[in-house]
Amino acid sequence: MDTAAQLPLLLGLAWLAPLASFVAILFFGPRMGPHGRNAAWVATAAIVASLVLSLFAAGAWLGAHPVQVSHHGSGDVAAADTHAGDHAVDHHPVADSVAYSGDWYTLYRGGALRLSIGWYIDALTVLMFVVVTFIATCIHVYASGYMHDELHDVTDHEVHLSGGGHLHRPGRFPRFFQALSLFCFSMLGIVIAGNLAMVFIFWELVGICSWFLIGFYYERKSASTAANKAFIVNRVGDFGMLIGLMALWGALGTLHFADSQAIDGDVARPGLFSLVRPAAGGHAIRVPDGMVKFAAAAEVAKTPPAEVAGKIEDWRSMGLGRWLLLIAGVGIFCGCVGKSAQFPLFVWLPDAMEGPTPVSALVHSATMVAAGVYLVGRFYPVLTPDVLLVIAYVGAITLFIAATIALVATDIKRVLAYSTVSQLGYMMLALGVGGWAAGLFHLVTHAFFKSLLFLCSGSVIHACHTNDMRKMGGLARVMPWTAGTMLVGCLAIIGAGVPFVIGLSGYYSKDAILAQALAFSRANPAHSILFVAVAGGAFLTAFYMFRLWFMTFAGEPRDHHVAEHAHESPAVMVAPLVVLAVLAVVAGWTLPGGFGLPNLLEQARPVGTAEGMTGGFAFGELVFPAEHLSHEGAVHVTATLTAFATAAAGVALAALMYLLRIISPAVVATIFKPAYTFLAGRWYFDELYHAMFVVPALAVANLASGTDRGVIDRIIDGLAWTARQLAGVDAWIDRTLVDGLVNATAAATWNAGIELKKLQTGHLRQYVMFIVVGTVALFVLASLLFRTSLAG
Amino acid sequence: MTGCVMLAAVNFHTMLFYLFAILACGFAIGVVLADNVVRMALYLVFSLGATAGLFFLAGAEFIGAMQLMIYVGGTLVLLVFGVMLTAQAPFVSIKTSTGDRVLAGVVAASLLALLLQAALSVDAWRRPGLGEVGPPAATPIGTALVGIRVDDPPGAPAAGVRSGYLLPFEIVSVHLLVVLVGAAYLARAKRRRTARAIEVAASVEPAAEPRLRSTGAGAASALAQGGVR
Amino acid sequence: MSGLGMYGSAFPSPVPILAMAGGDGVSVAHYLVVGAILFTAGIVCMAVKRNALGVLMGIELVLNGANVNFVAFASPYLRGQGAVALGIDGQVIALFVILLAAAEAAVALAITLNFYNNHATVDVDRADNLKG
Amino acid sequence: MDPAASLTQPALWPLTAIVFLPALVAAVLSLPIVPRGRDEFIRWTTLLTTAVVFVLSVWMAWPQLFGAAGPAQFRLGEPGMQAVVKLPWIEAFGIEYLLGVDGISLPLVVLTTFLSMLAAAASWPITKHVKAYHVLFLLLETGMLGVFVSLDFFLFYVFWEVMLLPMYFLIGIWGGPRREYAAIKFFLYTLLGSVLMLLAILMLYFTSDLRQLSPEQLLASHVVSPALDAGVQADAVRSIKDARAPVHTFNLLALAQIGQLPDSPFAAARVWGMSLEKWAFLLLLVGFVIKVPVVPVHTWLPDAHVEAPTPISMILAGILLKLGGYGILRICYPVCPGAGLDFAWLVCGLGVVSMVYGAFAALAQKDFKRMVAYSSVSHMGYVMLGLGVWSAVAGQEYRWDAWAQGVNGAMFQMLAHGISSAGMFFMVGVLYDRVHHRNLEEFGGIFNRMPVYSGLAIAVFFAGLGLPGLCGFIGEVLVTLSSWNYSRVLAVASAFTVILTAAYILWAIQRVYLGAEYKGPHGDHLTPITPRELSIAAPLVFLAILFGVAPQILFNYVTPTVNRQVETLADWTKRVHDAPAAAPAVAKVGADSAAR
Repeated sequence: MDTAAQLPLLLGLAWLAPLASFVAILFFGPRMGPHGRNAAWVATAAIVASLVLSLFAAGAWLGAHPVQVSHHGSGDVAAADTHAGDHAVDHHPVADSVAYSGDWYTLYRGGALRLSIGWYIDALTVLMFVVVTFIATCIHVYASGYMHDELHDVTDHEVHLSGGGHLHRPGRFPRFFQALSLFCFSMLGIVIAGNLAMVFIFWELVGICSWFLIGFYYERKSASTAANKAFIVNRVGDFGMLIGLMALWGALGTLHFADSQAIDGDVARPGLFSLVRPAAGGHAIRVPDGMVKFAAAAEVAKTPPAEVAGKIEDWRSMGLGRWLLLIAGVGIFCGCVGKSAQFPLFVWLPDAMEGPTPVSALVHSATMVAAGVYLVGRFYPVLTPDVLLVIAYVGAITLFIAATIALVATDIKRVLAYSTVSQLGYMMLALGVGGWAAGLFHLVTHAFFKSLLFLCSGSVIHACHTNDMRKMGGLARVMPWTAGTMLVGCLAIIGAGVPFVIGLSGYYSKDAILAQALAFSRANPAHSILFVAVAGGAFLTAFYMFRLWFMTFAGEPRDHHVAEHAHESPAVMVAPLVVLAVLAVVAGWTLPGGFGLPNLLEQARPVGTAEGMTGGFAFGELVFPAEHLSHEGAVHVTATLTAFATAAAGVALAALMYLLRIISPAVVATIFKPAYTFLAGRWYFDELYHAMFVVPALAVANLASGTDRGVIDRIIDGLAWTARQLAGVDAWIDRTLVDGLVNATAAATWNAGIELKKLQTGHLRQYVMFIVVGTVALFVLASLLFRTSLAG
Repeated sequence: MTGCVMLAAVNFHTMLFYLFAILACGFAIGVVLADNVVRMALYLVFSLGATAGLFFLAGAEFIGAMQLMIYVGGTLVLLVFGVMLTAQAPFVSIKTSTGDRVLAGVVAASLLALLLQAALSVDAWRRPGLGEVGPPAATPIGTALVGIRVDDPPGAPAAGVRSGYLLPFEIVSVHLLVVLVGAAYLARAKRRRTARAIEVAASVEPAAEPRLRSTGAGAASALAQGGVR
Repeated sequence: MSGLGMYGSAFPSPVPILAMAGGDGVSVAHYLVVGAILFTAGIVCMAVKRNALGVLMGIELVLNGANVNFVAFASPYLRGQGAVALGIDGQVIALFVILLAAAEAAVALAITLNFYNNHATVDVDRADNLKG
Repeated sequence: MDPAASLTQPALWPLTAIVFLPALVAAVLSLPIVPRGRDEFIRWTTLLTTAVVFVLSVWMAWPQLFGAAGPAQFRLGEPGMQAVVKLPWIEAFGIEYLLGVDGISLPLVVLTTFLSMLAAAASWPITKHVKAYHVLFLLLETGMLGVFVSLDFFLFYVFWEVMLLPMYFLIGIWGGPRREYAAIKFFLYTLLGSVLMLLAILMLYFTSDLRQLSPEQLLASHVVSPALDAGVQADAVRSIKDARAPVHTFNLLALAQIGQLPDSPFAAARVWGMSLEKWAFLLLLVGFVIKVPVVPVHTWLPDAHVEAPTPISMILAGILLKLGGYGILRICYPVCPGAGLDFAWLVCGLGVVSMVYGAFAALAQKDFKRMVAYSSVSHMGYVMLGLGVWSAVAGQEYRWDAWAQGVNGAMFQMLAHGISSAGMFFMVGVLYDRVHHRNLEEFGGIFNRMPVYSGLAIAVFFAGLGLPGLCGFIGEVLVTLSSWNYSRVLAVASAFTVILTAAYILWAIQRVYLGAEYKGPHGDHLTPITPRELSIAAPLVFLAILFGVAPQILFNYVTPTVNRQVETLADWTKRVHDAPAAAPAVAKVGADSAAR
């Protein structure tokens, strides 16, 4: 079986295995052992199967496409140099970025339009499969320990019933794994998706899984509200995404990434990538014909059909359609903003920590929220310079805001949540400044260390039964494994390492981002703020991560009640920590021989993005330096040193404040009270949105409802009332005039009868008189009138 | 001059006619003027008898005979019986008010004027006839009554299409029978109410009358309400 | 009316009725005059008599007056030359009338007796039960 | 047509049985031989009848399930009218008993029979005047089915009215506290629509002239039955062509053919300065959109729904609302294509306004059922939008596939909404039967009390939310995607609705199902779902998932017909509407025909 046929099969099975688990647990969950204990095994088995299949797929991939030694390895400056030379002539041979695509089945087909479920598999897909299934496996194992409370009846201390006391409910262990399986299925669906429509489908599905998981403790109002908030805010992003989809679909008639094969009697059609970056133009980005025609509809209408094709170039050069492409890119990015919790839609992610900690680790740090980044990476060929700049700035703003909030957060999971937001901002920024590989590299490494951090925090919460860091402290003694692995995570996230020698995974990915940001800033001095943001973000990251670690594990216990009950977590929870810690260390390494994530990613690099890009019309001329250039000495060294310096500074400051307590945090907070309050209030985004969107929306809703009742119904009722009044008038006319006339006639007849009755005297003699008089009168009348003789 | 004319015109037939005419008219007026019912009956007999004479003069001997037999002989006997049966003192003569009489007189006068005018307005009617009395007409009448016409009916279209009076005759016969039966039924002796009983009934009756009236008024008001509804 | 005027101018006479009847024998008109008088007398009789039997007698008079007319029209002797008499048709009708009068008299008498039995009177003015 | 031959039409008895069996049973039930007290018997009879009708319709739609396909059964993939039944009815006016199904009507017929069956099963809690209720219910089913299968405009109208009256009584007698108000409102609204529709029917009838059609068109539109011998056909065609006076028709197919002629008499005739085509279109549109309903003629819907008993709400939302969309698709556009093109903005605009307005209004509701009712307004807005973009023309490119996508999406949305809204109303009804209130603020914690029910309910509500994998998604996304080519503003507005939809549905779910404890009265009545209720809810959920995962099941039926109709009309646009050279000629011919 060749790779093209093998990979969809393997990955497809890997994708569907969690679905099978979901269905099984849905129907048989409560019957799986006591309290559904075995549901964990079913789900874990499924995800392990996925992992194994993904690994097989990875093996098949690597067998067919071995990672080349001399690519732009992150640490290999010389190799990058030598490679840079031949780039001018070498237009990246097709083999360089292999992708397999195809459709499994069609949802809708009408004419040339087709919506289908299909696959698009390249190195990135395979990598993401491995990463997602691996982390998911770890978290499944972890969760089977963490969620053991749900195996028996639970008393939820956070829910206060109206009658006093706390909620007592049966556990729902299977339901957790059911949702987790569905989530894995959906997430893998996004990864394998062969077209944007399928992405959108699974996009929504992960959203609803997230809703289920955040709202797992749905008895808590905060949890269900957070779940709703997450979904609705995501829908705001999807609103933009839909617009992007419409812009693409309306103009191009396809949402497939790659060219589609001729199936079902349908002809082969170019996909989005080759439409936007046609091979004929050296894979340079340009506005596709469809969009040009769409934008030039007025012109097209005036042009004879035969001449349209010839004029497209003219219209393109006039800039027609580029706005459409911009809208498409920004629209799709809006979806990513929602899903990846970027500014301005990041408000849902901290609240999403209402879910169980394994969920936070898997869904809200490592995978689902990374889906936005993944999609930007996947969709990268279609993004124009302007869109990339938007992405970069959104990322920068996000990373700064989130990091500042994380500085003052005291809930251990919220710190990590804001850290996640911030790191996602990093990735977005990296992608936005042209660092395709850097951004996705960071996505992978971040997935490892962030899930590790979350699991560690879960371990801590599990031990302390509180999220509040102010009640912790000194836990390193009772929880050495947790403390150690968490330290590894913290070091990884701040990008610790020995400059130019070796480092944790974060060291490599963050370095790459800094380097690219620096290169971009140098190429576009107007946007050098981006590099400042990255560097400052690195400092802040280091500070708040070590603030967290010091507050939690170092020093003396602040709350003895908490400290006394603290204990190391069971092995089933610690084992995943260790595994993830190892990966958090080594994930960034490039083995001798070139095998490593960066080079693997390079295989998936979209054609045409390696050379860098210039262009842009909305925000001025932009220059995106080729990513491999950032590995050149000048940039690289500066970036690495900056990263090291900022991280070190951050750690040092944290140590001064929280470990050595030379600087009192309280004093600092007092000095910068307005700033502190502002940050502790999380920049008041929730309040702002509530006032800006929720309140007006409800007001409009009430207005609409009120219009129905107060205006439309009143008009209708008024009409009905008018009709009734008219009917009343009519009835009055009937009664008084018509009936009156009738009655008057009747009365007249009656009265006449009464009067004539008097003639009916009953006196025979009078009757005789009447007869005679009548006869005489008749004769007289007849003779008068007819003037004839009476007889004859 | 006038007297001469009259005298010249007088012959036996004419004289008899005038005699009977005056008798008939006179006794008829007598019936009108008489107050006593017995006298009225007597005058009526005379009047009818005189009329029978007129019939004879007109050549309708059979009718005249019938007039005498049936009317004078039958009907009046009946009337006289009636007079006798009811001829208790208060009822023998019931006075009519003068006003009624005057009114009746005026009306009757106008009616008479009308009739006379009609009788005299046709020229042909004033032409005297042959003045001869033909053979008795009893035979043709008799045959006509059994369906055979031996005379020439006026305006008969052709010989052979002659219809008699068999059917009317039969109808009249049956009619008479029915009448007799009916008369017998009506006049049969029922529970005889005394004057006392009648007084009681009369005192009760007014009580019933208002009820009837009110029912009528009720119906009227119901009708009016129905109209309103 | 016109006939009357015309005739009056042709035959001036101080006794109009006799003059109208003509001098040369009895004509239909004479009989008609008698019938009219009888008829009118009957009518007046019906109109003024309060005694039910008197009314009945008035009816007889009326019928009789009518009969006179029928007989007169039936008689071929009373008509002028060329005039067509009713012949026995008139006589037969008169006969029927007589019969009817007899029947009517019988029934009327029965009614009267009944009335008398019920009301102890024969005063038709008391017979106002059918008053409207 | 030879009467003997006409009675042997293969589809005569199946189609007639589908339509009239309920009425027949209703007639029998209404006889005094059925004692009034035997409620169980009446209920079972009704359920059995609806089930038989459902099986019959499935037999027609899915012959493979029953073995080889007969001539009366539906042949998948053929776009044209199938199983046509043609009998003369009122010959003086050319009114016929003309029935038939195609890819547009057949799925709706099956939906109707299916939902009627479920609604009959959901009628068990009805205890008042059981006999009368079921008689009216069956009559209602006949009316609905008749509307979907009749191809004669007059017959269509008759069924349309037949449907109206039982509904009035079903709401007005078995409804809630304000039932009379709601019933009269419903009746007046729809009656207004009916009257306008009748006006349009007569306008079209008296303007139509069959002589303008070619023999092929006469055959295609079943004016002359294609089943006849060639000779008889020729005679029939000749008798029409040789007629001295215009030959009017109520035949919908023929009216569509006439309406699409280059010298369409509808377009030529003018009434008060506007073409008769436009008048007819507007009148019909008003009649249909009242049924859909769209803002601002929608206010009967919340009241009717809130007051109607649960099964009637299911029918009302699941089927009755579809009649409007069906009418627009089947009648408005094919018969009055020019007006459809000119008034596309109106249809689309009404659709989008309904979507947004309905969603906002749903957000504000405190009454559970009222919220669901407003969600229907919002969802049916998608149908209107999808039908409206039909007329979109991009430049000189007649991209019929983009239009077809909208129409297919609208059709799918109708069917999906039939499933999901019926399900939603049923789910509300299940709660109402237990606690006798619908105040959203007084629920909560139902999930813990009734887990199976809540799971199904949430699935159904998610289908309404348009979640992928459930039936609501496909229609919405197809319609939304297709709207971009027509109007960017409307497209954005329609995309915006997804936020509101999520908001009001999730908020409702949170308030009703989630939470710690039940806040309202009669909490002890919250018993788990009964097997009867489960047997109603489960098929709905199953179908919601099935159609969401495998929409082709429906598209296999819908797409061929819709695509051909759209292609025809796209061709019409190119050929007639936008042909600049032909325009004066058309006007001239039109004037001539009008003069004739």
